[in-house]
Amino acid sequence: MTTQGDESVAKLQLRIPEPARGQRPPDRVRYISKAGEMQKPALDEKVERIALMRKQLVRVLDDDGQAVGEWVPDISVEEKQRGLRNMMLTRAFDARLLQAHRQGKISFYMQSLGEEAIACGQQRALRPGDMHFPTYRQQGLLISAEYPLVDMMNQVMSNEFDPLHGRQLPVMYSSKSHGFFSISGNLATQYIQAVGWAMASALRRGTEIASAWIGEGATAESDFHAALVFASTYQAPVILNIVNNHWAISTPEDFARGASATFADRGYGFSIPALRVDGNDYLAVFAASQWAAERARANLGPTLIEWITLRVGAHSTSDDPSVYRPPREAEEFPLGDPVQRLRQHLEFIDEWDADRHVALQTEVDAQVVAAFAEADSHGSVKTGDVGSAHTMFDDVFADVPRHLREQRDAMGEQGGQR
Amino acid sequence: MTTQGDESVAKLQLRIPEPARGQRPPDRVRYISKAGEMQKPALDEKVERIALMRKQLVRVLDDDGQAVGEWVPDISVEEKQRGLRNMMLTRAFDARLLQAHRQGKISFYMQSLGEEAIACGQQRALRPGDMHFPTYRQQGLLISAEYPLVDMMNQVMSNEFDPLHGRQLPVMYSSKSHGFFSISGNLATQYIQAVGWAMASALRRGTEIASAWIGEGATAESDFHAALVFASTYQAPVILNIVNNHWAISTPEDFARGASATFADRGYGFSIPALRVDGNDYLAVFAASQWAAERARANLGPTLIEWITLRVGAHSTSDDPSVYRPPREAEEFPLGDPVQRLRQHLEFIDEWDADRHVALQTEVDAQVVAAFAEADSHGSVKTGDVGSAHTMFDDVFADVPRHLREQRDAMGEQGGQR
Amino acid sequence: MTAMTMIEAIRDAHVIAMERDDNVVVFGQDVGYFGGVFRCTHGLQERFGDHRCFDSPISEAGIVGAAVGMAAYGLRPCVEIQFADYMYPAYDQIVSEAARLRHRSAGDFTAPLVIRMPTGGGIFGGQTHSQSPEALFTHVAGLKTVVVSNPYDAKGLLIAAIEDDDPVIFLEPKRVYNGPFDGHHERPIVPWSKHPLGDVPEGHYSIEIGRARVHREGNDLTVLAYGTLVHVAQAAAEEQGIDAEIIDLRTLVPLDVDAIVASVEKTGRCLVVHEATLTSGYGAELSAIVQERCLFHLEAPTLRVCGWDTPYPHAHEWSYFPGPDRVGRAMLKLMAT
Amino acid sequence: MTAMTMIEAIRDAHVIAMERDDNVVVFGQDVGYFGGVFRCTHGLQERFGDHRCFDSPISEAGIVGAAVGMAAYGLRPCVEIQFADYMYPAYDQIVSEAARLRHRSAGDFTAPLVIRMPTGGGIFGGQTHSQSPEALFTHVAGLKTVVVSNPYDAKGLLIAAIEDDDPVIFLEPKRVYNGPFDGHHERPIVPWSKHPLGDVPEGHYSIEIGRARVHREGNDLTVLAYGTLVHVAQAAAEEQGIDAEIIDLRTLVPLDVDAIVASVEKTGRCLVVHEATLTSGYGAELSAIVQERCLFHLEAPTLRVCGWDTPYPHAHEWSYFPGPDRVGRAMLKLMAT
Ligand SMILES: Cc1ncc(C[n+]2csc(CCOP(=O)(O)OP(=O)(O)O)c2C)c(N)n1
Ligand SMILES: Cc1ncc(C[n+]2csc(CCOP(=O)(O)OP(=O)(O)O)c2C)c(N)n1
Ligand SMILES: [Mg+2]
Ligand SMILES: [Mg+2]
Repeated sequence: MTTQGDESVAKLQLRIPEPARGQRPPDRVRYISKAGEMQKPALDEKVERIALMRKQLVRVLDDDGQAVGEWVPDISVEEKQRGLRNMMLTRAFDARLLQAHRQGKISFYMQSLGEEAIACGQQRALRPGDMHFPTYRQQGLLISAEYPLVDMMNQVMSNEFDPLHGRQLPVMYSSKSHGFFSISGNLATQYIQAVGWAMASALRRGTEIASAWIGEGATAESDFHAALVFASTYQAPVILNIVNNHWAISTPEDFARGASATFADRGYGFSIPALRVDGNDYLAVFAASQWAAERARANLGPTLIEWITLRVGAHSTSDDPSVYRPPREAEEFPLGDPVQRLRQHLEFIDEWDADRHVALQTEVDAQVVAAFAEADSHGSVKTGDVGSAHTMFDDVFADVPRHLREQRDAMGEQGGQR
Repeated sequence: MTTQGDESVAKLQLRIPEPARGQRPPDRVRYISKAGEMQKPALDEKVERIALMRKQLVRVLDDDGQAVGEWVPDISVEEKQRGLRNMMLTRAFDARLLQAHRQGKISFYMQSLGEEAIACGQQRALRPGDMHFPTYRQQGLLISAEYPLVDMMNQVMSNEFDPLHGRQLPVMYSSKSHGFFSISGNLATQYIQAVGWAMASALRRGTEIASAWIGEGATAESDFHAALVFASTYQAPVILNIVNNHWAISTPEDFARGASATFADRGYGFSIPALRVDGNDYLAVFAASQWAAERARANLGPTLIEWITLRVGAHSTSDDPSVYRPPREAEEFPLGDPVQRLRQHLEFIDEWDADRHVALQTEVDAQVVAAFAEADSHGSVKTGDVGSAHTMFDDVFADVPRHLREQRDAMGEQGGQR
Repeated sequence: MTAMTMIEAIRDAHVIAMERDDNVVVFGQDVGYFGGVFRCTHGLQERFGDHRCFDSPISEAGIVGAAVGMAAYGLRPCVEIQFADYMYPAYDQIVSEAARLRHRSAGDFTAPLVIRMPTGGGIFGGQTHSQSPEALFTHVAGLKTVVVSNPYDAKGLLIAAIEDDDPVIFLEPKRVYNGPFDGHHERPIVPWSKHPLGDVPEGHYSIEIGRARVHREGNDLTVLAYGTLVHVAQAAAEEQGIDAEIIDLRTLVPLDVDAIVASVEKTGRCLVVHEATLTSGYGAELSAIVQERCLFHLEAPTLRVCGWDTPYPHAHEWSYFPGPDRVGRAMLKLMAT
Repeated sequence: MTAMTMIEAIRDAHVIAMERDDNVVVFGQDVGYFGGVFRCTHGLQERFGDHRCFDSPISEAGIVGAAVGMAAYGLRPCVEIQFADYMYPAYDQIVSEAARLRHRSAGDFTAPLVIRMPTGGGIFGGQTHSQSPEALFTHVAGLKTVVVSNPYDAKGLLIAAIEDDDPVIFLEPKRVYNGPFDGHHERPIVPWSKHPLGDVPEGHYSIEIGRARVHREGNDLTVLAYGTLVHVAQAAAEEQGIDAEIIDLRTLVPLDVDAIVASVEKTGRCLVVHEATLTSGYGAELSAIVQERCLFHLEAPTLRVCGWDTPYPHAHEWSYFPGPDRVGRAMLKLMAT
């Protein structure tokens, strides 16, 4: 087909979002409200009124670490200290496993550095029995639910004690008892599944709610749309989390967001109330999660939350961000670091100090080191310390059918290996 | 999993949209503006300002048939009369083929009764070289483009002269030369393809734009999302039409729309300017289509248009709406009938009268009858008058590969048939 | 016993499964208020309420994705894809999620769900209302795939599928919904009421998934068939006067290999028939298995009579469909070798 | 001639195709600014500008759907799916649209596009970075399916695929990106620079789609292989001292039946190998064809050595992968029959 046409009109061209290097880190976050500036709507507030706040940002902690405004959550000092501990434990956990990867002990890893407040905070704001449908960057959910670190590490090492029998890529955990749905390697599939789980709870007149997790890049996937359609149509009791850490491997958020102002806007296309929340502000995370959970439990339907944060590290151990990342991005990120900000708050209210912080750091490090020592003693896929290869034939079906029994026999005792 | 929980909270339940019978036809259309009430934004108006009109309805023709307001299109009387003729021709075409189905001459048919203004009006507002990606209910596009009726009928009859060699279900036309993309039986797939075609035009610095068509029910499909993501991200020169005829076979629009106020809202989730337009008002259709086309040609990106109309007939000849349709729906539909309204307007401006209308009706009927007589003379799939079965092996690939040549030979001369 | 069409048998299976287990929920496009475009779920919403049977938006990905989440919660969803030709948008949720959930979570989460879909041509549906995609499921570890050919099996197998703890793809050849179609499209439709397999027991019964059924005993050759082709093969055998043993596989995965081997070892000749396109169809797997397990019993190459490697053409569907003449000619060729 | 890895050969094919035809556009996840997670499109955006090579949102359906529209406009899109395991969301656009457009429009619209995707295991990628879904494409009428095993073929076949007027699925076994991997994962990687097929001509050349390549001549038995398994079969033959004729099919559809028949009639024994799961894999089609066309030349049943019918397990991938020992044992078994 030729492109000849009326010469009076301009030739067309596309907008190809500018590559990462073109973007100044400080401008990364659009529309930053002051702490306490955004009001807290009633649970049953009309979506159109909530929409008027679509460019505001839920923030509780100000620059001095003071908690201000209507969103200040009503939680104890102990709860806050627990949140600090969970975040530091998650960070220490990630650090140890990254080291293990450098040591060649594991095949792959993905950290959540800089995003810890979101998973850790929401886990504490929900209830036992609720179900999270996470991505690979919500290890904070499991850690805050006190899932044994050593079990997580055994999974990452794919050793004999891996609860998943070495079947899954490292970090693809699963724990129904801890409200953590099996992670899929296929992006976005869990988003509509979470809506289905929430629908089931409502179909059976239950009380549990579901929480769906997705990265901002994966919102471009089709299942994100299916989830919003079903959540909006059936008014399912679900929290729709979008973790906007500004990166999808090498592509900036612009590719998934397009021309819209925010990812929260997606919710308004379906009249689903949507909040933008400072994801590095633990108290804001807790408060917003609680608000969304209460709406769901009160049969007021789904809530979408865009969490603003930054993927401080590489996408995974297979990624080299130096090729595409602007320099000093983390340093200049306007929302700071979640651990530091909660610590500052606790110090501001005189419930924390440098000594206690060092002590806690030592404690969580020791806990991680101990857990790793135990996991490491079982070896890893790298040292060939894996369970029997025959287990791969289990759980394909509830019972092992004849053709899989034949294949298991054909594999032979030693399990092949070549 | 048990559904025991804190008894202090209410048991959950879902909103299952009420079935059709529960809905009073007159309430079918939400937010009806008066003719001329809604202002016409500048082509480059900020999307957020256009969004303020999201509950208004672009309407030009008032109850007396007078064209009022900023959206009155600048078109000649002849152009209006041509629009009337195209709509009446489309309606006569549908009527004749429905009759042919009752006569057992064709296997299947889908009419566009009540929706003629949308396809007929937009086709005239766009340019040769532009490409429409239609659904099965936009025959008005082909007819307005003066594609030969007899070729359409040959396709519907799947006879020897069917340009598609009897391969496709009736009404699944294709005509590149008439700006009409091959219709797929799979809903929504064409929506992202239209965006891709528009991207191609821009990638090659062309001037043609694409127009994507979808029914309101099919907006629930995943490809609708892919289309909006790509259109928003790359700012492709495309018109995104949603034909809201209030029905998806037996399900009312609520199932696809969910809790959102309008389908136009979907666009705002992506900051794509979106209009709600009276789809039974030919002048409004022309004006809104022209506005969207000018935006696209001026490199201002995509426009979404929700066309409000009513599927007056059955979904298809396989459907029995009496089971699910509220009585008197068409009679009580608040936006009336597109043919009657344009006729009334032409009469209001003294460019039309009863005699001319009867004459035109006679003319289009005669044209349809003549075309049908010719097509019918070639027989149909029902009379076994089809081309050679061997043609099924052509066009699977550009050249017929060896395995298909072998299968064609194996089929034998008579082409099997049993 | 009651004479039922396959549609009535499927509806009855739903009723019985829903009565026995509150966790069984049914949804899909037009299945609730309307009762399904083929009426297979007619009356369920009225009888069980809109929290047990309801309509869904037009999103196959959403239907299956939501069903996977519901199954993970503890329900047993039985969903309908309006036509098998429209399952592709759900393919990722079927292959990457439903089929793998138990394995990847080591049994922590499971997906006991049934995905029903009408398959096959013969209703002038053209290329998007005629497909038989079974081979796209049999290649996927973790899925059970059932294809039914008659009302008796349809009811027993659907109940078994709903009660099964694994995801089951349940394929319903639409051409046998109302009668045992033998490929003679030019003849009047024979209703199920005139066929022994149209006699369906009342109440609960189930048929084991993984067991084939000898549809017709014979000694000349073995026909491996399922769905509509079972009846086509029978007509072909009778018309050609060939003493064919016709095996209705009923379940493709897991496959009843013993039934196949026993028959082929007896007859020494094997014909594989299906409506889906030939290349990489399930018939290839059957042919491969037969020669792997019975090569030295074979007196002739195993032949495949299948749909051609083209889209299903609207006007020429009877030239595409492997009817009794094509199947019969293959039988004669086999006997001549 | 230049020594190239398969990645460099693929990149070079892109450059040559883009230089010769402005209608060739390249896009996909991370392929533009970054150059692809496997670096196969590295440097293209810099060289040809962001209107010829660009990044896309994470939507496989969108990537292929947009490519179909672009192809209908007249472009020749060559898109990358980051891992074959992630093609499922695009499956509807591939099967229902790209594959059928020419046929359903009687040639009025066509879809000349290439969909590249890395396949296969061996990099500890677990079940979602290891799949070989070729059989899900070979069953679909209207698609050409290519699987490459070395840099020389990769460049010539990718250029041919981009120049082809039909949609081509282009599968790249990631384990041979950097060397002719023979399954001995415990040994150091042999680079392509040490292998004759790593010698790649500069400039434009193309290899006919539909032609197999005799990778190794022999008389004892025939191995039908493609991708990584070509090198595994060679290692197995050498280790077992078996004079195997190894045929690298290169194209699965259309298939080079003559090359297969000629070899099997010569050797009388046939082994089919692939990494994908056994049941309904492409090996079933190959086994069926061999017995249909060569039954009376066969001295033993055609054997299949394939991935097991399970998801690809992360820790046990070397027990899943059909390595030289398993392939070698099958060769010995064939010779013993
Ligand atoms: C269906 C699918 N397509 C592509 C990929 C490859 N992939 C893995 S992670 C990723 C980027 C996701 O970015 P985002 O959603 O923002 O999450 P983040 O990594 O930032 O947490 C991609 C493209 C995949 N896993 N699944
Ligand atoms: C992928 C897919 N799913 C389901 C169908 C079956 N189907 C055909 S038309 C239709 C209803 C479409 O309704 P809508 O989009 O509102 O268009 P309308 O018929 O009202 O013009 C359905 C469900 C299909 N053709 N394709
Ligand atoms: Mg991200
Ligand atoms: Mg509609």
